[in-house]
Amino acid sequence: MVYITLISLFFGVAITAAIVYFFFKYRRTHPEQLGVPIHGDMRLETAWIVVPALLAMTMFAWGAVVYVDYRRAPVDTLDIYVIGKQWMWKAQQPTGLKEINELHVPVGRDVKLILASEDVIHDFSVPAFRVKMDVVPGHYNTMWFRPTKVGRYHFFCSQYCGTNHSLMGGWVTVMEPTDYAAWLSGASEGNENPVLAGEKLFADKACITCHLSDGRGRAPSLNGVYGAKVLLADGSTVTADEGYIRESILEPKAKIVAGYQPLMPSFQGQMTEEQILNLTAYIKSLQSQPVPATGSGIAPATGKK
Amino acid sequence: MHRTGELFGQYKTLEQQRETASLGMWIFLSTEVLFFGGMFMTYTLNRSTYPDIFSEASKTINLWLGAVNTVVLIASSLTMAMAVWSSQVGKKKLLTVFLVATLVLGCVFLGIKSVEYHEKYVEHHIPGWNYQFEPGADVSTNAHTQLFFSLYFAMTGLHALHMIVGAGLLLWLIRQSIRGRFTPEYNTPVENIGLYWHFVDIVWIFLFPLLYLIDRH
Amino acid sequence: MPREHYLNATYGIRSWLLTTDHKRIAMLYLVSVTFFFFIGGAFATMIRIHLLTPTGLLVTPETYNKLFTMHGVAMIFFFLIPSIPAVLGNFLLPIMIGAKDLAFPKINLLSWYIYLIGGGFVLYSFSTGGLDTGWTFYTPLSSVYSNSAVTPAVIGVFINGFSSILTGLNFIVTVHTMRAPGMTWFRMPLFVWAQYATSIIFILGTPVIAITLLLAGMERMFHLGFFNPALGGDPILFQHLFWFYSHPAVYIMILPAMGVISEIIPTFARKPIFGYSFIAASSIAIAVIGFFVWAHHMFLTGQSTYSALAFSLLSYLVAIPSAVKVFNWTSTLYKGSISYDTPMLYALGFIGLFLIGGLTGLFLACLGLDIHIHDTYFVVAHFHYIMVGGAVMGYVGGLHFWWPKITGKLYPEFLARVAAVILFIGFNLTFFPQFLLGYLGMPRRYSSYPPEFQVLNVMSTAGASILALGYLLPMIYLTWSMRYGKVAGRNPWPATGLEWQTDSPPPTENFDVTPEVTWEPYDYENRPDLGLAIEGAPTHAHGDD
Amino acid sequence: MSEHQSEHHIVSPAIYSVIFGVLMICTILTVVAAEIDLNQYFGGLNIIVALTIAVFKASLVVLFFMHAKYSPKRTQMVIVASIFWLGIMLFMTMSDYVTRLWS
Repeated sequence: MVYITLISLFFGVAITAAIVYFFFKYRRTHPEQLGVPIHGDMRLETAWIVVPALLAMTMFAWGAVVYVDYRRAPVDTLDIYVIGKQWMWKAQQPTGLKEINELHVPVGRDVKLILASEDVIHDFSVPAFRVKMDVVPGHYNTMWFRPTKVGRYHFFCSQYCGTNHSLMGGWVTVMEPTDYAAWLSGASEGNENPVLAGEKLFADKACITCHLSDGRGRAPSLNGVYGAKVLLADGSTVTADEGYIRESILEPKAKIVAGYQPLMPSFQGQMTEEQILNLTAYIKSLQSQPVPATGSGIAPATGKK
Repeated sequence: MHRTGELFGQYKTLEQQRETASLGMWIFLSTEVLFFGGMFMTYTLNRSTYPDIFSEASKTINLWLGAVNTVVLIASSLTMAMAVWSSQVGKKKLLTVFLVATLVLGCVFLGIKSVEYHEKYVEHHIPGWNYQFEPGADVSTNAHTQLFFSLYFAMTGLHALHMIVGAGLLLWLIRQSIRGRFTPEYNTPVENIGLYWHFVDIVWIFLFPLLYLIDRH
Repeated sequence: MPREHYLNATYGIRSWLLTTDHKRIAMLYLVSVTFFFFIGGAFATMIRIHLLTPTGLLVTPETYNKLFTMHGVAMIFFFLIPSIPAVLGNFLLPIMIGAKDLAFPKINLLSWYIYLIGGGFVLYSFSTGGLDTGWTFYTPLSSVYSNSAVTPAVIGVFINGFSSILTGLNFIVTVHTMRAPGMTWFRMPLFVWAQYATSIIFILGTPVIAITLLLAGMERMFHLGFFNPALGGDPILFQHLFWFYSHPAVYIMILPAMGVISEIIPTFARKPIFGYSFIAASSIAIAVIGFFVWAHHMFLTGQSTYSALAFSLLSYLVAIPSAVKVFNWTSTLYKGSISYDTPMLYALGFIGLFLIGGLTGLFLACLGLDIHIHDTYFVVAHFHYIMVGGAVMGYVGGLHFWWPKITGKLYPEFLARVAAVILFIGFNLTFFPQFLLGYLGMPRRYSSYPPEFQVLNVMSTAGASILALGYLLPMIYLTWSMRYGKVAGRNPWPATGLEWQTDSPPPTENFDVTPEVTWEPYDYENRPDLGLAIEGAPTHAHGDD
Repeated sequence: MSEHQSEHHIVSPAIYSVIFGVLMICTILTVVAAEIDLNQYFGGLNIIVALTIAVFKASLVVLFFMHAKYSPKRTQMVIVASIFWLGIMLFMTMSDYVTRLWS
C-alpha cells in the first residue's frame, strides 16, 4: 500500500510538476511563434515503457502474495457460518449459537467465515480488518482473518443487493478468549448445536442408510472425509471441503466417488441453507476415530485436520 | 430511392463501393460471431457443470429432425452459393431460380423447426412454463434440464430469428432479381446476403452437434 | 463565413430527420446526448444532496437505489459511450481523412434512430417507476428478485448496443476504404487512430453485452434459466460476460478522449506530437489488451486464485500504454509555444485528472489491496476520475476545440477559461474526498452511512454544486455563440489537420475538391500555408537551450 | 484510395458441388459417430469428434461458399479476429472455472 502510494505519488507529482513547469516556461510570447520540432526519441520511449512495466510487476507480485495468503485459510481455524439474505446477516457460532447482524470472535485466533446466500449476491466486508468476500447464492465462499485488537467494528454488505442494501450491516465484537468463552456459554442456552442438528438430519433424511460408517454401505463412509482427497470415478481427485460437501448433497451426480454407483437423490430445494450448514458441520465432525461433539467452549470439534 | 448499380456520392469508383460493402458485411458478421458467442459461452459452462444431465436432456430432442434440418440448411447454402455464381456470370433467370430454391429450403427448415418446438410443447419441455422433465424426475434433474432447454430454445430461437430475417432479405432479392437488377458488375446485395445466409448456416453447423449429438449414445 | 454550408444547405425538420450527412447526424447526436447528460446529471445532483446527512436527506433507500441506477444507465450507455465517437467522431472522422462522408451514411442515420428507440425504452423504464438493479444488472437480483421496471431498461440498453455496433462498423470501414489520396495510415490524425481503436471494441465487445442482457432479460420475462442459482445456473457467469464488454467499454469512453487530447496538445504547443507512432500504437494496444482484464472486477466473487493472478497481471499491462501516452503528451510540451486557450486548459486538466484516475487504478489492480477497497467509494472515485475527469473533460475540451469548425463561430474565450477552471476545481472537490471515504471503508451504493463519514460527504456534495455550475456555463455560452459569436474563419488556432483546410462550417460534401495529402501529421515546420513564422522570426523564444 | 484488391474471383459450380458432397458426408459421419460410445476409448472423445467435424464443416463453408479463400487479406483478418476474440471469451472465462478446483 505504502509502496504503491509512494510510486503513484512520485509519478503523479513529477508529471504534474513537469506539465506546470513547461506550461509557464514555454508559454507563447509571440503570436506567430512555433514550437521546436521534436518528433520523438526512441531511448526515452523505451525507458518509459520498460521502467513502469518493471515497477508494475513489483506491485503485482506484492499484491499477489497478500491475495494468495488471504484466499487460502490456515489450518485450525474457528469456523463460523454466515448466511446473507435480503437484508440481514445470520451468523452461527460452532456451538450453534445464532446471531443476527452481530458477530462475536475471540482476539488472536484465526477465524474462518463460511459464507452462503439465500437469495442474491451479497458481500461480507469488515473494513477495519481489511477483508471482504462476496456471498454468492449457489456456492460457498470462505474468508478468514485474525483479529488483533479487542473492540467493536463495523461490518457492511458491500455488494449491492436491493432496497435495504445500506442497512444490511452490523458489528463485529472482538473479545478476549475468556470473555468469548463466557459469552458463548452464557448465551448458548436453548441453542441447537449444529453438529447435533446435523446428526439428526443425517438420520431424518435417511443419509445414514447408505453412508454406513464402516464403509460397507451402498455409499462411501463419511468418516474423516472432510479435508481428505477423494478419488472420483473419472479418475480425478478433489479435496473434500465445505463446497464439495455442499455440492454432494445438492448435486450428488456431479462428482461420483470411485467405486460407487450414482444412486443418491438430490436434496436440492428440500433443505434450507441453514440445514445444509448443519449437515455439513456434522459431516465435518466425523473423524476417522469418531470424536464426540462437545458443543461448548472455543475448541470446537469441527475443522480440526 | 436510388437505382441499383448506381455509384453513391461518397465513393469514387464502383470497385471502392463494392469493397466497402463487402468489408462492412464481414465486420457485421464478426459482431454476430461474438453475439452468438455469449450463448456458446453460457452453454459451455453449464454443459461442463452438468454433463450427465445435459446428455439426458439432449436425448429427448428429435435427432432425425435435427439431422434432416442440417441437410436442408446445407443444401440451401449450396443454392445460395449457386445464386451468387449465377449473378457473377450474368445468368439472370438462373439467379431467380436459385434464390427461390434457397428461400424454399429456408422455409422447410423453419417448418421442421416448428414441428420440433411443438414436440417439446407436448412433452412439457418448455422451461418456466408447466415444466416437467419426466414423470418422477427429482428436483435437481428438473432444475438442470431446464438450463438445457433454456439454452436449446434461446440458441435455436435466435438462430431461427436470423433465418426469418434472412428469408425477408431473400424475398427482397428475388423481387429485384425478377426485375433484372443484378449484373456481373453489380451484384453486391446478392453476395452480401449470401454471406449472411452462409453465416446462419455455420451457426447451425455448431448448434447441431452441441444440442443434438454430444454424449447421446 | 461561406455562403452555403452543411447547416443551411437545406431547411426544414425533414431535412434534418432524414439527413444522411455525417455532420448533421453528429448534431442530432449532440442534442440527444446532451439531453441524457442532463438527465444523468439531475440524478447525480439528487444523489449528492441526499448524501449530505448520514441517514439520507432526500429520499427513501428504494428511491436512492433507483437514482444511482438511473444515473449510471443514462450516463454510461446514453452519454459517455456515444458522446465523443458519435458526436465529434461522426463530425470529424470523414473530414480528417478527406472523405465526403462515412462509408454507410444511411446506416449512420439508422444508428441514431436505434439510439433514440433504445433511449425511449430506457426513459419509459425511468418514468414507470425506475429500476433499482445498479447499472451492472447483476443476476439474480435483476433477473429474479428486483420488483422494478428492469425489463424495459434491459431492452433499451440491448437496442442501444446496435447503435454502437453500427457506428463502430461504419468507422472501421471508412478508415479502411475512404481515405483521400496521400492519406496513409501513419499520416492519419491521432484522433482517427483513437476512433479506430474504439471501434474495435464497439464491434467485438458490444455484441456480448447485447446477448448477455438478452439472456438475463429472457430469464426475467420467460423464467428461463441461464444464470439463476435456483436452477443450478451460475450468477458469476453473468458477471464474466457482462465485464467482457463493460471493462473494454471504459476504454470506449477514454480512448476517444485521448484522441482529442492528442489533437489539442500539438496544436496549442505548435509542434509535432512527441512519439506519434507510439501514441497511435498505444491506442490499439489499449483496445486489445483491454479485452484481457475484465475479471479484475470479480476478484472477490470466489473466482479461482490462479485466474485472479492472471487477470491482475494483465491489468497491470494495460497501464503501460496509458502511461506511454501521458509521457508523450508531457514531452510534447517541452520547448513548445504554449498558449492558454481554453482547449489547452481542458487538455492539461485532462492529463492531471487522468493521471490520478490511472494511478489509483494501480491500487485497484493490486490483488491484495483490492480486497480492502473493492466496492467502496475508492472505486467510485477512481472511475469518475477516468470517466468524468478523463472522458467528459476530453469531450468538452474537444467541443471547444472544434466549435469554430462545427458552427463557424468563436465562443467567448474569457468565459470559457473561467468555466474550465471552475470545472477542474469542482471536479477535484467532488471526487477526491471519495478516495478517502473509500479507503476508510464506506461501501458504494449506500443511501445511508455511519456518521463518521459525514464530513467528507459534505465536501463532495459542495464540490458537486461547483461542478454543476461548471457544466451549465459552457452550455449557455456555447449556445449563445452559435448566434452571436464572432466569425471564426477556416483555421482560427491554426491547426494542421485536414478539417481546418475546408470552410467553417464545412460544405455538405466537406471539400470542394478532394484534398491530396502531402504533409506528415502536426508538421508545423513544413506548413507555410498556416501563415506562422517560418523564416526570419525565431522559431522559439528559448531556441538555444 | 486504400490498398487495391485484385480481380473478383469466381468460384465454379463444380467446386461448390464437391464441397456440398463433403459437407453431406461429414453430416452423416457426425450423426453416426454420435450413436457410438467413443468415450469408452478416451474420455470426451465423442465431444472432440463432434466438434472437430463441425469446425471442419464450418471452415469449408467459410473458405469456399463465402469465398474467404479468395478474399482480400483484410477480410481474412476480420475472420481471424472474430475467432480470436471468441477464443478470448471462452478461454479466459473457462480458465477461471477449471482452475477453481486446483488446490
